[in-house]
Amino acid sequence: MISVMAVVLCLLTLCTRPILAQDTAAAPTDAIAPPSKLIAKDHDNDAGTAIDLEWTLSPDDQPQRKPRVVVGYQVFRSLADGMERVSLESLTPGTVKFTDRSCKYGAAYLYEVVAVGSGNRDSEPARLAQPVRAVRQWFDASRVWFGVIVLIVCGCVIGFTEIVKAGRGTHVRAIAGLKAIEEAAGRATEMGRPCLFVPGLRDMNEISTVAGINVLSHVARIAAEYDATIEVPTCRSLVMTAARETVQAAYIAAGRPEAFNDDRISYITDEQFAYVAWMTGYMVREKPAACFYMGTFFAESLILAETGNSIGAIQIAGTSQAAQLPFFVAACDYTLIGEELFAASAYLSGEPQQLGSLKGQDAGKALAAALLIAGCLLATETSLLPKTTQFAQALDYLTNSILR
Amino acid sequence: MLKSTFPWLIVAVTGCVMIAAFFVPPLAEWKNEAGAWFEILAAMAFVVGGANLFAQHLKKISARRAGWGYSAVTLFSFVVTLVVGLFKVGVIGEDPNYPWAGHYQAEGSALWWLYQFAYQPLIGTMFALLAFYVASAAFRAFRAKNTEATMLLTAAFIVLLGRTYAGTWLTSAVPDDYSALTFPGMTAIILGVFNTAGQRAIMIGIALGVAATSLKVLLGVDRSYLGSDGD
Amino acid sequence: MIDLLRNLDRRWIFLAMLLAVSIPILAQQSFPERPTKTVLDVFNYIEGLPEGSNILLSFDFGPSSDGELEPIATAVVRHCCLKRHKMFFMTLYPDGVPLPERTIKSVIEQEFESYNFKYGEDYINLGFNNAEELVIIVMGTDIKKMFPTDIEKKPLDGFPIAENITSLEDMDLIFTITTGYPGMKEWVQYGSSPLGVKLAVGSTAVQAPEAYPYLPDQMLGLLAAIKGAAEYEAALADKYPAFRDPAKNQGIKRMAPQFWAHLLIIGLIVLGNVVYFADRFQGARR
Amino acid sequence: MKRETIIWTVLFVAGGLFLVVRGTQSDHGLGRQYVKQVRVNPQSATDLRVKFKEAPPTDRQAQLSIPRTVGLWVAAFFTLAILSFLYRDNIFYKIAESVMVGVSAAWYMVTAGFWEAIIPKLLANLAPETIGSWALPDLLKPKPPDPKLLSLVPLVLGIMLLCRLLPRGGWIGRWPLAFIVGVFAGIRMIGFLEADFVSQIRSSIIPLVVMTDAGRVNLWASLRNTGLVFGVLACLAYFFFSVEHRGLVGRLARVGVWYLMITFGASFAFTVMGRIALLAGRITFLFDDWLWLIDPAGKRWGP
Repeated sequence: MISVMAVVLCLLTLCTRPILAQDTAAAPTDAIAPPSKLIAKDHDNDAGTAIDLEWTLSPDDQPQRKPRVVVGYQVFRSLADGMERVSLESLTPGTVKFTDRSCKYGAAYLYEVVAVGSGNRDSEPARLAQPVRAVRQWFDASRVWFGVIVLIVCGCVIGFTEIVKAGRGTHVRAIAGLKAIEEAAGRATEMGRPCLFVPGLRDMNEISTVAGINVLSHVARIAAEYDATIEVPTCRSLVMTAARETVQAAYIAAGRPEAFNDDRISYITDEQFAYVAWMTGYMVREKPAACFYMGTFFAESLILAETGNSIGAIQIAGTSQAAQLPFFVAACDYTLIGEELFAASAYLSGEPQQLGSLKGQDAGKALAAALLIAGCLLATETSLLPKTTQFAQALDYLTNSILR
Repeated sequence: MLKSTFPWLIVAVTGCVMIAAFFVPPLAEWKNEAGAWFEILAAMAFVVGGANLFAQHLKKISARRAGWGYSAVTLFSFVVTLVVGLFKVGVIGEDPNYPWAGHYQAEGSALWWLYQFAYQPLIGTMFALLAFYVASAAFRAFRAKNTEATMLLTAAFIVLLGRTYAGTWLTSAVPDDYSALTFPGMTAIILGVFNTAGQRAIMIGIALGVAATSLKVLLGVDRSYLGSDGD
Repeated sequence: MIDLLRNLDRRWIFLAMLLAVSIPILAQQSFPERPTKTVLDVFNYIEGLPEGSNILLSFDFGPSSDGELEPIATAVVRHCCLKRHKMFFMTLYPDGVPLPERTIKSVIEQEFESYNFKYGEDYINLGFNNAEELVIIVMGTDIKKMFPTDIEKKPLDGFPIAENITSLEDMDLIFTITTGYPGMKEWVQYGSSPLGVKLAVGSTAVQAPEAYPYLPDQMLGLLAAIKGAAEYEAALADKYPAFRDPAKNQGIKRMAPQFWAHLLIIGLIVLGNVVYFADRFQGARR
Repeated sequence: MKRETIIWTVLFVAGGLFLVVRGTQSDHGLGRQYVKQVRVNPQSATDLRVKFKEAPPTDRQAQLSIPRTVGLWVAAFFTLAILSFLYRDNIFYKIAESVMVGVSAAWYMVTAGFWEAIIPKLLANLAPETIGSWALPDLLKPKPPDPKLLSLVPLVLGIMLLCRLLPRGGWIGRWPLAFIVGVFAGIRMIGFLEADFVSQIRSSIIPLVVMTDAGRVNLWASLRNTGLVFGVLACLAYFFFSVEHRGLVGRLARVGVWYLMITFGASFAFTVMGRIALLAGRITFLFDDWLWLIDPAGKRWGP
């Protein structure tokens, strides 16, 4: 089928060419000069599915000539044997580059670029002399430096974990909100009221939800030890599944597996505000003594925190959503700001390998600060001494290669 | 072994493949495939959530626990929405040969009605409650108790004024050379310098927190979400 | 007096807020607007693009943020219509599916009826895909992989508008109207940042401060909520006098309740501090 | 009767009277919705089915739509029911809350779950011909695609997830959970480090002293840049976990907290704006679409 079409196409081209030629012969001044020097290269750092094309503009493609003689370029592609010729893309005048991202790996292609004139007059095509093949790279060389940064950050986390495990440098500063968790669970027990734990609005594909669930495991354990009830409404089925596993494991670890009740960890609805409506209703009716908000929160943060405030609950919040932090800061007793949420589980566990990861994070911040200071000094030098090219080069390498 | 250790192996292997996919172009495709799978998994998880919702409310109704009437309302609206949505009640498809091919939410269908006249006003109004809570929080929580609170308060004050006509009007007498001293000008400085610096530091911190937490997940240091080995 | 304020029932504050918003709406008041740089950057870019440029409009919000974002969508789609750009609508929010439809109906089909835009040629609604940011990641290399069909499940290849489109890089502008996740941040992370495609954002007010760090490298400009919409409407009215009609400028109109409610909140902050300092003063005297 | 009850009774009666008077005594009455009939396939000679489309009352073919008018009043009721929570928890709010939970949970199952994912992305991959001839006729054009057996993997994982519903063997549901957490731990680690860590450092690399084209120091821009870079460093210092906030670090961290507080203040103020817009939207709905007190967009015959 395709080959028949190709033959028809070829015939059509053969038929139309002479007519065009006659036209141009009749009015030679109207002929459009073709683009030239068409080069094709493999596109770097991909899976072998793209080819870069470059050419020199048609001499008739001049922006100052009005009306414009060349209104664009058209790229054609065929297999090395000339079959399966397809029109790829119409490009605007002045374009000298194009990346064909629809190649099949392993196939050899021929390309043509035609300058398109007004009234559908096309120039002769610029053709490729040799067929070109896309090559597959097994490593994305443009991401080497990024890989190094990933290795440094991960290496620091692992390295410091080992150091702390060996018993050195276990000191970390206190975070007020985390100390308050135990107190809050204790108060709930005294008052005979439940604790509410909200693991946020997002699914298990979000790391802050995972961090929230990790905190839940500690809160649930404290609650189990104090014999306080813990209620975990979720807005994703998968989070409910994970939360049930977590709380059950915490009850087992606290030695009270019989006290675990599945029904307390329930799925409400996926819809943000319906979920919130349920929770505010729950809060004013059941009046939990302690509310924990740990995970990703959006606009509902203030509804939750204000309702919690109006019923006099102790509230501890932690979120990675910078936009919601002001509301938690304004209406909750304690707020874990950004990174502190991810650190919370390590703090609460008190295990050396977890505390080590905190030191690793600190090393990452030190790296960020060092890069930032070095970069700013280079940028300042470049600004002060515009004639000294070494600084500009170093700055360029830092921003465009290392921090690409 | 199958209950806790094997799942962790799945975590470690899939996670490492995804990291590798970023650096190895031929693997990049896998990232897309895994994403498509997540989509399907999340869709199937709805059944787990829905079944839980159904069971919880049914239990409450049959035990005649306090507020069981509202549970009945929830259950009723849940089942009605589910039925009209799954059976495309009131949907008129373009092609009469394919009555099931119409859009599930075409104008005039039952699901469309529920969306338009129940879902949307309910959600929208719930969200609008925030306007009231913002006002009460402003009154109660924004007090100049210490330096930090004063900073928060002042910044909020300036931006509030700077983002309305009132701010423009109050400082309209300030000459253009000193535009930084107008409320919109100060708002721009707060946003451009202080807010940008704060946001960037928070973002850098969160990125590190995410990286460390992901790493702990991959290494199996913290796997409470997978439960314990005893079922 | 101070005693009264100290024990003020918050429901009085609620009532004050209700009145501050309702009365200007009933009175249909409005104030003049002047576009600021972040809005003008977007306006001038869309204005400067050649006719028929490809613009991806991603409505990444649900009905909950509709009150804030709908005027942005209307203003920008209007501008695209005036410039006869090719518009690709999509959404990453499951409950946002009807929203592009509504804007298409009210702006492209009704307001610009005389322009005779054709579905599939001048604009298309790709619909919804629930793979969240993966939609963006995959669209970076292959749009049709994420959206093989339009919203009615008709193959994209059958539409002329989709002929020259493979990846996000073929878009002259991505305009996302966003409220949270997935939205602005994901479009920056996986769209504009790695690919270098121009990205403009219409955001809810709460997201706006998060957007500033991305300006101007990773993001062309920003329309922040109603204020952004009002400024865009003002920019549009400056250039096209037909849009000075107040009935068309919902954003500008909605700024009046904003104005009074802001004053109320400022007043409440002041009042709260009066109570606080009065208490401290009394405490010091005792 | 308690004073509160009396006040509320009076308010309800007054509101009801207002609706009755406005509905019967004014020229145009209260909220109604109009539709007009259109052919489903205007070109077809055989397919004579019709459907209804929303139309402005000014349209000559417009006719009153009972279901949509009822819907409008239901929507108004729900709007007021939610607002009533501000006074206190009450029966109307509880009804609205219950409806909201039920409708939205089912809504997500139907749309994001069934019609948008399971049908087109799972079943259509596994059995394209069957699904095509049932609900997705365009899938069959020009010819049905080959089944993609790779989609069996998520199907199996999904079935494992459903094992949670069984009385025993629920632990098998941990496998798909592990798959999701693993995949996204990998993707997020790279994504956040690239876009938030590296990119934000790069964006913050700016000259601390800015020169004008004339070779003079631009004091204003220099101050801005220095303030910005210093702020980032100070806030980073605040986040350090392993160093006690004392001495130099302590002072730096304190400045960092100030920066953070200003950031939060600005965010708060910004948000105020958005929240008011939302309320304005709902109130406009009540005044405009329901009570027909105002007509800002000129879509009817005016107030």
